[in-house]
Amino acid sequence: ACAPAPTDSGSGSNDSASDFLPCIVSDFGGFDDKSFNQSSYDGITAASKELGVEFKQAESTTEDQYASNVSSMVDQGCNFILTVGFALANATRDAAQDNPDVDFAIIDSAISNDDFSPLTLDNVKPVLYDTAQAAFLAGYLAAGTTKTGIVGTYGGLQFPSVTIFMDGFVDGVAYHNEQKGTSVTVTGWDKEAQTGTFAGSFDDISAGKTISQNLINSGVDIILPVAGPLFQGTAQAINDSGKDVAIIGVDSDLFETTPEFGGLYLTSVMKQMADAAKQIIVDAAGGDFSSDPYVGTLENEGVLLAPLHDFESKVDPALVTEIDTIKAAIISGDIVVTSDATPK
Amino acid sequence: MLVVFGRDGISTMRLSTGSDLIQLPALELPTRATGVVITVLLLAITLVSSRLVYKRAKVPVWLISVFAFLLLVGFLVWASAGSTLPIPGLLFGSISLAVPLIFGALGGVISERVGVVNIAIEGQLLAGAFTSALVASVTNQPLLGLLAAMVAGMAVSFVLAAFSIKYFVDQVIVGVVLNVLVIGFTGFLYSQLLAPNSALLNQPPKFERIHIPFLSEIPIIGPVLFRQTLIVYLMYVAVIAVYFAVFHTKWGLRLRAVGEHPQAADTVGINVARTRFLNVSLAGAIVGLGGAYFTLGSVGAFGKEMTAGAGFIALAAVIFGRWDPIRATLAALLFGFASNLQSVLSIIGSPVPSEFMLMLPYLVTIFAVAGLVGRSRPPAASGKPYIKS
Amino acid sequence: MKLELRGITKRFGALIANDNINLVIEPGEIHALLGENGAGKSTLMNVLYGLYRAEEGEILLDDTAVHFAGPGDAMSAGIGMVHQHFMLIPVFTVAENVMLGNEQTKSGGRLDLTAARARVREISDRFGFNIDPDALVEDLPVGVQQRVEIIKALSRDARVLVFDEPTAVLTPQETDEFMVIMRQLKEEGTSIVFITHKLREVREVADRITVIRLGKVVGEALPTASNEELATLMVGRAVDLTVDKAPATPGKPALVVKNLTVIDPRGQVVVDDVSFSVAAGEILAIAGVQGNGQTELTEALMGLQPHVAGEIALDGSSLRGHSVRKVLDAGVGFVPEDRNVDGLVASFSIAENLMLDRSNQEPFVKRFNLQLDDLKTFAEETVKEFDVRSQGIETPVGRLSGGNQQKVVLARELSRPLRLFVAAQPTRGLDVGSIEFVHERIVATRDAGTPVIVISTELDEVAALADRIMVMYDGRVVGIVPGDTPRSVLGLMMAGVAPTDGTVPTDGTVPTDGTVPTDGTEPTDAAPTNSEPTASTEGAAV
Amino acid sequence: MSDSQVPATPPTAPPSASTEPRKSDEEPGRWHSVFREITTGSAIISVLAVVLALLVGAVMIALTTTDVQEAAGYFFSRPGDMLSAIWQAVSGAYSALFQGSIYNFRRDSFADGIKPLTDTLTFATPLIAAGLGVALGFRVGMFNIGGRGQMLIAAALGGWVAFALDLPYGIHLIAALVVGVLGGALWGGIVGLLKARTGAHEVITTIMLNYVAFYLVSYLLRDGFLKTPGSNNPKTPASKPTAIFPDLLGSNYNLHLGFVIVIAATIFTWWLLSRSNLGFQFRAVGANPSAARVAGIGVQRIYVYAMLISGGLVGLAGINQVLGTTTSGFGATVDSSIGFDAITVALLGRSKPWGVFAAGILFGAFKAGSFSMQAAEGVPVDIIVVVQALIVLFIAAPPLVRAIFRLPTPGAPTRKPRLNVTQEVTAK
Ligand SMILES: Nc1ncnc2c1ncn2[C@@H]1O[C@H](COP(=O)(O)OP(=O)(O)OP(=O)(O)O)[C@@H](O)[C@H]1O
Ligand SMILES: Nc1ncnc2c1ncn2[C@@H]1O[C@H](COP(=O)(O)OP(=O)(O)OP(=O)(O)O)[C@@H](O)[C@H]1O
Ligand SMILES: [Mg+2]
Ligand SMILES: [Mg+2]
Repeated sequence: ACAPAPTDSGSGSNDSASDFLPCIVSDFGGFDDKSFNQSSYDGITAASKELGVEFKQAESTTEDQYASNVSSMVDQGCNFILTVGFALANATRDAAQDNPDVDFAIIDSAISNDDFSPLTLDNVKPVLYDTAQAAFLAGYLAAGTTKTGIVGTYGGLQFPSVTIFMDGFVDGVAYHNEQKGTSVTVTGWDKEAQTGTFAGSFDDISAGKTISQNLINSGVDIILPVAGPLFQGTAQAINDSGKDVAIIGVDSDLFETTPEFGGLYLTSVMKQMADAAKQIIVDAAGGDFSSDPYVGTLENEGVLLAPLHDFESKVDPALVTEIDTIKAAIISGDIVVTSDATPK
Repeated sequence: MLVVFGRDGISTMRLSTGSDLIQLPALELPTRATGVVITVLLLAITLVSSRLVYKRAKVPVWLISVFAFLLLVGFLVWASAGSTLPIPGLLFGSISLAVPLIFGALGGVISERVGVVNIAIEGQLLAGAFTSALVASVTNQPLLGLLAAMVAGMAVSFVLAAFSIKYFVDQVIVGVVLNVLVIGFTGFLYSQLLAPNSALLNQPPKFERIHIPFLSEIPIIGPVLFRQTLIVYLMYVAVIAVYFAVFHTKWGLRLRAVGEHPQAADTVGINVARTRFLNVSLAGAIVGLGGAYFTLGSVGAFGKEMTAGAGFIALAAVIFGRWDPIRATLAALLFGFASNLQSVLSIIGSPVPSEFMLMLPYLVTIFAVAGLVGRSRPPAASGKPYIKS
Repeated sequence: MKLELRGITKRFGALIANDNINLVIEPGEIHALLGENGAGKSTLMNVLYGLYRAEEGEILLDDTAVHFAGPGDAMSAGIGMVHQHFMLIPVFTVAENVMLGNEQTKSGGRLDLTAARARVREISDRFGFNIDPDALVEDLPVGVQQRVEIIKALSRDARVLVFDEPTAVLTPQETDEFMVIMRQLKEEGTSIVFITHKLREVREVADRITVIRLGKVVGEALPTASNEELATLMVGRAVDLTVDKAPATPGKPALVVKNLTVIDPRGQVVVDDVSFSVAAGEILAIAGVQGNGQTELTEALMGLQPHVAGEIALDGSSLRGHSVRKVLDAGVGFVPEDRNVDGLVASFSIAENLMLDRSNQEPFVKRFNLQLDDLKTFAEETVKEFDVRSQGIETPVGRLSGGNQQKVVLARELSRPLRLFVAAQPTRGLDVGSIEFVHERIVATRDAGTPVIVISTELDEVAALADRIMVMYDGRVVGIVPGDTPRSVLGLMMAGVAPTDGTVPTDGTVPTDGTVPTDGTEPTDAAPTNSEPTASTEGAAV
Repeated sequence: MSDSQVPATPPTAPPSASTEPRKSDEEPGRWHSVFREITTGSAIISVLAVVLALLVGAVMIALTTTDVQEAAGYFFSRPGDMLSAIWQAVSGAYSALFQGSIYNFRRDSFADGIKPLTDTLTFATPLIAAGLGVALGFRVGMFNIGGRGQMLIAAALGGWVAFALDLPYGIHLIAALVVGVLGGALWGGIVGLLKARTGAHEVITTIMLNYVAFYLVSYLLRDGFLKTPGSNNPKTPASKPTAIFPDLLGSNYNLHLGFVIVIAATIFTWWLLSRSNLGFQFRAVGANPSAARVAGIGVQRIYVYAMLISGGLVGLAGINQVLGTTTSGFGATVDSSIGFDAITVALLGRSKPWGVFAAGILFGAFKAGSFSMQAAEGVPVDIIVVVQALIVLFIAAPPLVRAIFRLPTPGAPTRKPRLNVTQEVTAK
């Protein structure tokens, strides 16, 4: 508390860009959900730092707040509003229609009319991810790495943005079985029947732990938790079990974001939301906003597999090469990864 | 039912974990045959008890228990047709899920027994979880975290006590509001303080598992009960201590007297307000321990609203357990078991949609309360302020 | 020990409950406190016991001033109190209740229940109580609970004992035994303050009498004073202590009960094959020690008991198995035994309580709407008629005194057309003035041609009201005898001894059918003899 | 209470209303008691309670604002900076609260400026409806924590009518409304039935049924009749325009017919509780079930009726969301935790219909104001939650507020305290 007081002149920073005001509205989970809200928030933070502008934020805690949060952002004079999650699609659409001079981008969703027909608006950019592609690679990697021959996954709630990971993962494992004649099984998700194991929430970390314990008990040695912060429960379950079990993270590279469990991450299935969000905002500030949907794929590196980090030495380099080949095949369209949940 | 929907195959029950000294062979049961046997037994019991009911005699509790047990075994065998059910894992997970519920329920029992309705269990758990994570991270001492959790639970209780005992505010109001308040405060501090500095403030050291010599080698129950963390052992102690104290000590006698008939307690020289104050605070401390379990015993970091309604389930366990520490513990265990069972079943592959599996523990509780417990009588003065002239 | 209260003044808000009261209790005396409901007796005693703190005045024990911060202090100074409303924990055992606040513990802080049991047995033997220390208090009859209270006080070696209306819930035998105990205590040197509304008891046992009215001492009296003198002193006006009652003119049997058996939720037979009938215009009193099936009998009549066998017919149509609603609609008026629990909703206003059992029909309800204006008019008239003293019909009944609360119940039941009136313990805890009023109303109901059943454990009341008396013991009818049967016979019957040598009919179940009791002048004789289809002969044997 | 000094006045009398929130003696003398509350300073207490809570909120706001934190860094060299930073943060936040919930001075016309007030009423609508349901339960002696489940079922069933059926204007709306209310009633009725039949405690069953409803609706959204054809998102289609509550003040304002319906519901609940015979029986059962039974009231049946109506009112909140607020399709969290907020609203309104109405509007104002507070000043939502909770707490404890502001305790207590509010031992 004894630091010298700043001089007044510097406080305004560069006024040139300051009439651009980017804003963000979260889904519930909030900006520290260690998941897509947080990634998007990181994106807008990075963008505003680069642009040297302030930004405004609103967290939604309940479903009836979406519309008001978005419209109060409009009231605040935001020029660009980033909304996070499919749940905000209609709120975004309505606000966009009422305020044609404000630009919007929505993470993980397209927008549609009330009769579900797809809708494009000049001032809304949907940001979508074909996550199954990256999850496919993760599945292949897991199948090639597992020692017990059983890999597992579970979700928070059965949402498409969750099951798309699980679908890709299952297909990747199946592809490995097909190619290598292995018989690795996936516990926790049945792609055909679309049934599986879910924690029932995205906050109950201990539920994540319990499920993971049960997965480990049934012989699983690689787990893909698709449930926001619940992966922390998985990590604890692994530590408690004393067994050699690995986690595959989702959304961001968990090795970077939650380093305390570093040794457990085989890899992460990343959706590069922060990068995308940042880029879109910077573009918008420069007057280059476009409403064309952005679809993150392996090709444009919107989705990708994180580095192996600590597992580098433990994974067969041949497997890594195969994965690169598969990646190329997916990009070229030789392998088509499908999921009911793939954005259309 | 089991016969009708009989599934063919072998149901395997794994009874030992890999690290047990005494390895029990896995139990392999032919699904259909076991189903038939159990159904016959169940029918027999039903017949016997309906005759008893007809004769206006009471159906003995053990018979009901045997019935419930057989039903459960039958269900497990049916559900695990063609796959393996790890029994120790199933039970271990049940306990893990039940630990915070049990602490919560114990606190609830004490508080209601002394005449103060404790709707604020959820808040006490959450406060305990938050504080223990923070303190243990900063000091790097899980024990201090535990202590801090007790203090935090007590602090919440203290507000409950002060408002309801000193200012005669409706206890339900205070409880409900306290939950909201704690959710708000911890959420606020989490996003302002813990999340930005998580390496420093939200990485508490966890308690290690302690294997108790000999006991932990008992088949089935050893790995389940005696390879736990300190908090779980504390829970065993707490259950027994609370039971003993409530029913066999001077403290408990006075506590119950105040909760049943405060004026009568007053007339024999017991200070009603003080007794309530102390015990409500104590209850908060116990619930706080349950909160610490989330962060120091189970998942190792605080997360927003991480108690996810456990306090309300604990409240249900208090009522379900008829304000008795042992019964409330059993109720919490039943809930833990049902929750874990659904997760195990969904993992070994259940054809039922996940949402219906997730409903299971709640439906089980409703059936248990409606079918087995029925009407229960709370402590007579619970929820009522005592106003002296 | 000598006890002196000097200038005690206690206010509740604006109300002065005790106004400069002076009272001296000499060592080893029984000092009776008399006063009508709300006079301030209990308040004074609560001040003495440290439960209330007086605004003014002081308490002296053996001429030294003492300060009690709470009952604990009073107890350790040697004061014990048996409260008007029992201060027992229903779900505790006798031993636990007795030891509460005064616990002995063994190693490890365990309660020493053995010592407590021994203590209970010791005291209970001393007075011949015969109490099981391990019985749950809620399972005990009130009379026994009363003894538990006494044991509780004595177990702490009280040298001044306050009894606040201990006899209100006791049977005559129990009352007599209680007086013996009081004398015994007095012999042992204990000073006793005895509060009661029953003048007979006062004159029998008290050494001195102080009368309180409206919070002030209005006089002292000696036990030799007459009932009338005491009553006048208490109430401030002359009270008619005997009920003016013309001989009954019974009509046809209106209520006919045959072979009624009631099984309680625990599976016990609590009313066992009971048969009797009540004629229009007569009062049948059902006497008996509390807990011998009278309560369940009335509940069975009202449709409040689930397992009932036998027949109940009112004016020829069956009532058995009907809901309470239907029984009430059939014209049965009911004054329950415990007005606080079953009779009144304390937080409701007088007016609302007056319509409580007519909550679904005219005149107070029309097409789901409460008719508040009608209710208001009705309530104002009724309150005037029944002399309910209050600040208005909107006063919550919880704020009325016991006597006025009872009047509200009576007013409600008697202000609709009745074909049967059942009143259980209609004057429990009331002062003489209120009793007089209640009795008058019951007799007036009879005289209007309504059959009346009065359940009472109070022999004075039974004697004052009954045209015929049915005595119950252990769920059965011991006998049905004329209204003027001597107390001694009734007392024996209440202990289960059936009357012998023809003083009463052994098949007295249906006396109106003309079986002539041999005991002279029963009003029942005048009953017409044609109405009883079957003369039942069972039911009277013990 | 242990000093031997004799106090001149009896120990503080509890304010009658706060110790007896479920008592029934208010209706006839309502205006009288309103008058009395104002004259004895109850209204002042409420105002002060709000002030107190806002003060605590102010401290939290000050702590979180970066400007303040920065200024604290050089507090000793220039303390004024910090103070002014605090002042700016706090006054900014609260003026945003005001402008978001009552009147926005920055707008040009009155018509625009008053929009926040209409938003307040819009947000208050479901809170009032659900609060009435919970309050009704309280009056019958039942604690309905099942608002979440009842709202969800109401929204699911009524919502289905609203998006799946094609019906003419008016009829469609009424059908959806009725089905929604019936859905809530059904879910509440189960609780009543279980209590009446088996004695199962409603606290347990309502909590459990919340979860059951949540998972049920989640399933239906994913794979059942609530699923949007052609979309994978667990969200229903939008309600058809024929079923949507018309706007009350034109399309510029969000306020819709739901508010009028809720006023009607408040009147209905008031009528039910204090003017109808069923309500009379409700109150009797709530205050003394055994006396009610002896007076011929079917207590078990009353439990069922009460939960049906309570659930129906909460269901009204649920269907209001679907037809009025989130008309473009809803998910499994459409209840927006209103079921829980309703408990606080009911308690703050002392379980009286118009009290609930007022409390609902207060909470609606907080909700409406919180958006601009968050958006304009970056005040974390949690602070608003804390402030709300504190207000309730302080309003419920007038002696505390008096003590803090050193107000005199009101003269002679209007109602004498009972020695013991607990029941007396029943002699039997
Ligand atoms: N706790 C209390 N609060 C307010 N007023 C009270 C309280 N207790 C008693 N009173 C008032 O004090 C007066 C005296 O009551 P008290 O109970 O002492 O009467 P009592 O003489 O014992 O009557 P009873 O014969 O009916 O027992 C009554 O008028 C009553 O209204
Ligand atoms: N909250 C209250 N406000 C005002 N007066 C009260 C209150 N509670 C009790 N009283 C008064 O206290 C007095 C004593 O109460 P209590 O319950 O002992 O009645 P009681 O007259 O003794 O009845 P009973 O003789 O039937 O036992 C009553 O006269 C009643 O008016
Ligand atoms: Mg008295
Ligand atoms: Mg009395």
